[in-house]
Amino acid sequence: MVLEIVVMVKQVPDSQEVVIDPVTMNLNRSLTRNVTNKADENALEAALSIKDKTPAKITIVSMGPPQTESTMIECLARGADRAVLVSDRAFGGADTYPTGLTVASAISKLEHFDVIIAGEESSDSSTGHVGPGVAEFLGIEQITYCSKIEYSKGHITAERELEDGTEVVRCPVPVLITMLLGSNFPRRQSLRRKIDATKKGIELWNLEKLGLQPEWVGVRGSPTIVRRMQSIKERERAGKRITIETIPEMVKELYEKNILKVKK
Amino acid sequence: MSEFDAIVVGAGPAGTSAASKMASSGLNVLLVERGDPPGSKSVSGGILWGRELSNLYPDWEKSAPLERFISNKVTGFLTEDSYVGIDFKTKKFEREKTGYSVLRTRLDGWMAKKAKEAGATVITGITVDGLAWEDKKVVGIRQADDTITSDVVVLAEGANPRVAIDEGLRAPISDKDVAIGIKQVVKLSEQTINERFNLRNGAGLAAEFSLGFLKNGVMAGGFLYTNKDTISAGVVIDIAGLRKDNKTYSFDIMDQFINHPYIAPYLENGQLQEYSAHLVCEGGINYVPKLYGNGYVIAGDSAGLSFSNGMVIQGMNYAIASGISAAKAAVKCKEKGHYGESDLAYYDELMQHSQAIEDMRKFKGITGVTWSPMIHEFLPKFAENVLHDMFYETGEPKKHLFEIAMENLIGSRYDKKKLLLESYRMMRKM
Amino acid sequence: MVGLLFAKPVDKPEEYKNVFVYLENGQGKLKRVALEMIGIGKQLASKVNEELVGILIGNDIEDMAKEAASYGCDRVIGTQSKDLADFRTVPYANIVGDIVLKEKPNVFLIPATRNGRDLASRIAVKCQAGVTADCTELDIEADTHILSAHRPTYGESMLAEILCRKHRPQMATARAGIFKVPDRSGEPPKGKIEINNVKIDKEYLVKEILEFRKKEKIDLTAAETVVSGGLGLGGPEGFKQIEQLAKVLGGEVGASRPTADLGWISRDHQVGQTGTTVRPKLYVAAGISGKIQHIMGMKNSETIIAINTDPNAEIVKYSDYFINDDVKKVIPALIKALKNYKPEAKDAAKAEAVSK
Amino acid sequence: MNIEEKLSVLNYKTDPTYEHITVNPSICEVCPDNFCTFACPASCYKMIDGKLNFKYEDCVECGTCFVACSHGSVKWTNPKGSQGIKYKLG
Repeated sequence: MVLEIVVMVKQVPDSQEVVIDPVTMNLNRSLTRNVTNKADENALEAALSIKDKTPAKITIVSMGPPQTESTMIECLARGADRAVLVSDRAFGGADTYPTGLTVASAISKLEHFDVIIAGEESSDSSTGHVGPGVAEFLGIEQITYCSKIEYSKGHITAERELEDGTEVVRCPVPVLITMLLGSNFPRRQSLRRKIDATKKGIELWNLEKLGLQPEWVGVRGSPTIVRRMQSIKERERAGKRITIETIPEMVKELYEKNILKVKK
Repeated sequence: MSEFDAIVVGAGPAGTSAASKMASSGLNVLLVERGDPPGSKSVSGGILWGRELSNLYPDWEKSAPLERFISNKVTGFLTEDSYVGIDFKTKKFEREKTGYSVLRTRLDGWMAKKAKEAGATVITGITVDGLAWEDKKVVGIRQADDTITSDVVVLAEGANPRVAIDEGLRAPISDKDVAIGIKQVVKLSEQTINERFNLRNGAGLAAEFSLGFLKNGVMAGGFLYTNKDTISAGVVIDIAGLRKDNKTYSFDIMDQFINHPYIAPYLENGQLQEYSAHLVCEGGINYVPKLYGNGYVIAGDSAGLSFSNGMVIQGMNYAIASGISAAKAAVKCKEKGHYGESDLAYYDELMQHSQAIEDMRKFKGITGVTWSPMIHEFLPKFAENVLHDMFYETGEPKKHLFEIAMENLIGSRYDKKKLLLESYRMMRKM
Repeated sequence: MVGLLFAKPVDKPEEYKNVFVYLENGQGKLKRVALEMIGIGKQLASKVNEELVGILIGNDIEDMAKEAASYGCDRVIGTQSKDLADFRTVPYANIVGDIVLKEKPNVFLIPATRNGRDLASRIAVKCQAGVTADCTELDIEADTHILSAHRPTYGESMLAEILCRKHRPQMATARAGIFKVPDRSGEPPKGKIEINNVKIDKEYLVKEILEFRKKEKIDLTAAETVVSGGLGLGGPEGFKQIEQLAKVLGGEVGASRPTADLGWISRDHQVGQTGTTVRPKLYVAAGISGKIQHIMGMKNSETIIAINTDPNAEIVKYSDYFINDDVKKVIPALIKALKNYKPEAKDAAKAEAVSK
Repeated sequence: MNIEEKLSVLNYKTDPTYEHITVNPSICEVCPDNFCTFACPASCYKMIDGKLNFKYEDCVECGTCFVACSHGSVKWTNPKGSQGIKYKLG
């Protein structure tokens, strides 16, 4: 029997290219290109390294607009076996709740799954809520913020990185894992695989295929709404010019303002 | 049976043109580009002369991501304190609109999309490791442990053609063949650019300078191209001169150029968006390798197809032309069902009669002029001195221009006879 | 399978009352962030004249419950079992979910820590309610009792105000280190403490915690002074100077992202959007140009000194003091000035008074 | 703006598993000119305490060093996949 692994991926604006227009304070989308969410690449790599040792099949599931295909073909070129893109106008504008619902619904439509792996969070919205949401919808345990995972005999052993330490956890499948950004180095794409994937294309599933109600998903199914956006007002700072010669004066000022304290 | 009729390595202007032309002629084409998306590894000096492109896409001016059409051409000399230049503007440029400033990530992306629409399989983000050979014939490409086969491989890798060099299809690059190109793209508002350069309605400026302020035989040219809401400013540095000096940093020349008293005001308060560098083919016709062989052709910068006489610089249009010619040859081979060396010689035949090779042949030896102390040292200083003496009010009796020129010539440390010869040579070659 | 429940608006939002907070604990102690939740929770509850209720799960939790009450919880609902000593998602989520469904709070806050985030959206799904992640500002409208949750977005340059009008409870995860820890009341706590001893069904205990390795690492968030280096240092050797200065100032060493990318220094020193967010009393940015990613991680520092050769560098706008010179020259001069500083008599007296 | 600061505006996808350019230290040790340090537009080659220090992470993939080094020390390949410099304008 092969281990069925699902990897959740998302296409996001390249975080290194996110340019904020200094005048409008909005995202300058003309300069921002879409890439695979980095932590999701780590999730796929974690899946592939399980597949290196254990017979496994990896299915990529993503929710997003049709151009997400390029991300999914990339995943296939790295070694995934199947790619399902859940795409429908009705899914647009979803917050984390309906996103989790939609992805979980797609996963539940697959014949079988043992392990679901996602990135810790997406770089564009940084909530980290979709993975656990999916686990809840599917009623399975989860191990979040993993730096390392291993599969053996129906169990995942993982290292979770918490604020104050590392937790070593063992859990039987089915389980959902979220991998930390940078927890591994994603393997390269194979030209051969990429040609095959490009020719074959990916599977597109829409709302009807999932059998969800339109008012459950997308913006209509989202409990939270954005009331307004405002630019974060910066405190004006003096930017007082100091030269090598006037450094002692600055130091004196720092002590006088009690920013530095005299040690006794 | 090969998997593809043709594989193109590199999705720049040459590669995408070749792929598009072959695919639209019914060939099964694979285009492989290491940058993802296409153009993310590309750098260009800036001006696309688009006549060649209209052979491929007649309506290219409507859909290609163009920045500004060139209405204003400047050629000038910069010395430490001065600027002397020819500033040419004509409404004719505005009516004809053949030259456009472009940014390559946008242009290459558009051209790759066009190739895909024509039916080519476009793969990005993968580096081709080398060629696959069988009986001294190129039968495809290698990547990791895989071989992908094709009847012909079009090598369009750009100015640093790793596959062509590693496979021995062209000589490694020497100081004479290339120059170091460095560019900074600076963000300013469209309005500010219009005001600073006196431009309207999408018009743009292309300016090239000889950097006469450099010392110790270091030679470089500078350029300014206006884009929609950015300015591309850069330098092209002669490697031989830099090597001889061995004290000047290439990136400092870039800095000196943009901080020159007559360049800096154009860029003032601009925000640096990108710093980039790229080799610029300068070798002329001598640097062009054998363009074809058994199962392969070489196109664009990989084949050294570029031209500069100091006032006119061309590269992307040659690349497009060579890509189209390579495609034509491949299509002919497909019809014959044979892709041998003698069949692909048709590409060479097309190229030998192309504007690219004819220009390059005609201007053979031009680099001796463009990279001469005459252009980079003597002329800038001479022009500065003559104009200074002419315009400067000393309170003494006025002199004829000829008198001033002769005084400055005599005052200079150059051999007069040699200068005369040099000027003659320059006129002839330019 | 819980089932694919959609987010369901509630019919009578007025039935949902009080502010609930999740009291995160670890190794048998209330975490500081739990107190921060009490602080902001109390603030919201008082504004609408409602109670603040803490949810506490663990083993042997009585002392923690008392502590929570002493910091201001009007009520603490505790659940304990030896099987709950370690955080485990499914049993924790089930217990918290049951409490929330039964108690019908209007607002429920969970810290945006790793375990908090692990839990939050599972509770939201159980309650068919929304959750706003990683909030840095929270307020409540006195008349409508609608929670106004603010969270940074677009590389932290924008603040989004997010509401959840129709679903209850209104859930949010709140960022650690932002909200104030309230004062502890001197007298015995007035808050009501309920502790339920429960037995956890084995089927919910599939996840085993095999080991916990406590981290001995630098803690940039707690440092009063951070001295960070950027590409302007010119190479990994530049961090030696940064270390020296940090030592003189009694602070920690930070770094910009590119220096960590280049391996000049380890990743745990990285300050910025993708690294650690710091807000020390004094931040020194040496040779850092100030890309937005970095600015986001340090701009709330009390005082910022920037050292840079470029007078137009972005960091200048964010600096209180700007030293326009080479880091290699500035740092030794700064160290010398710090070592040479002799407070004048009255300053010394003032400093003493302050430290008392 | 110094060169380090200019480079800091660039988007790199550094490949920690593959150095696309390598130098031969035994050649560089006896190099009479260190021309690479002057030629490289990204200042990837630096003399530090009399020794050549090369870092591939800042490389903008122009190929200059391959031409500049006349002693055969520089081995130049393309980065694998789309790793390395990622221009947003070009």
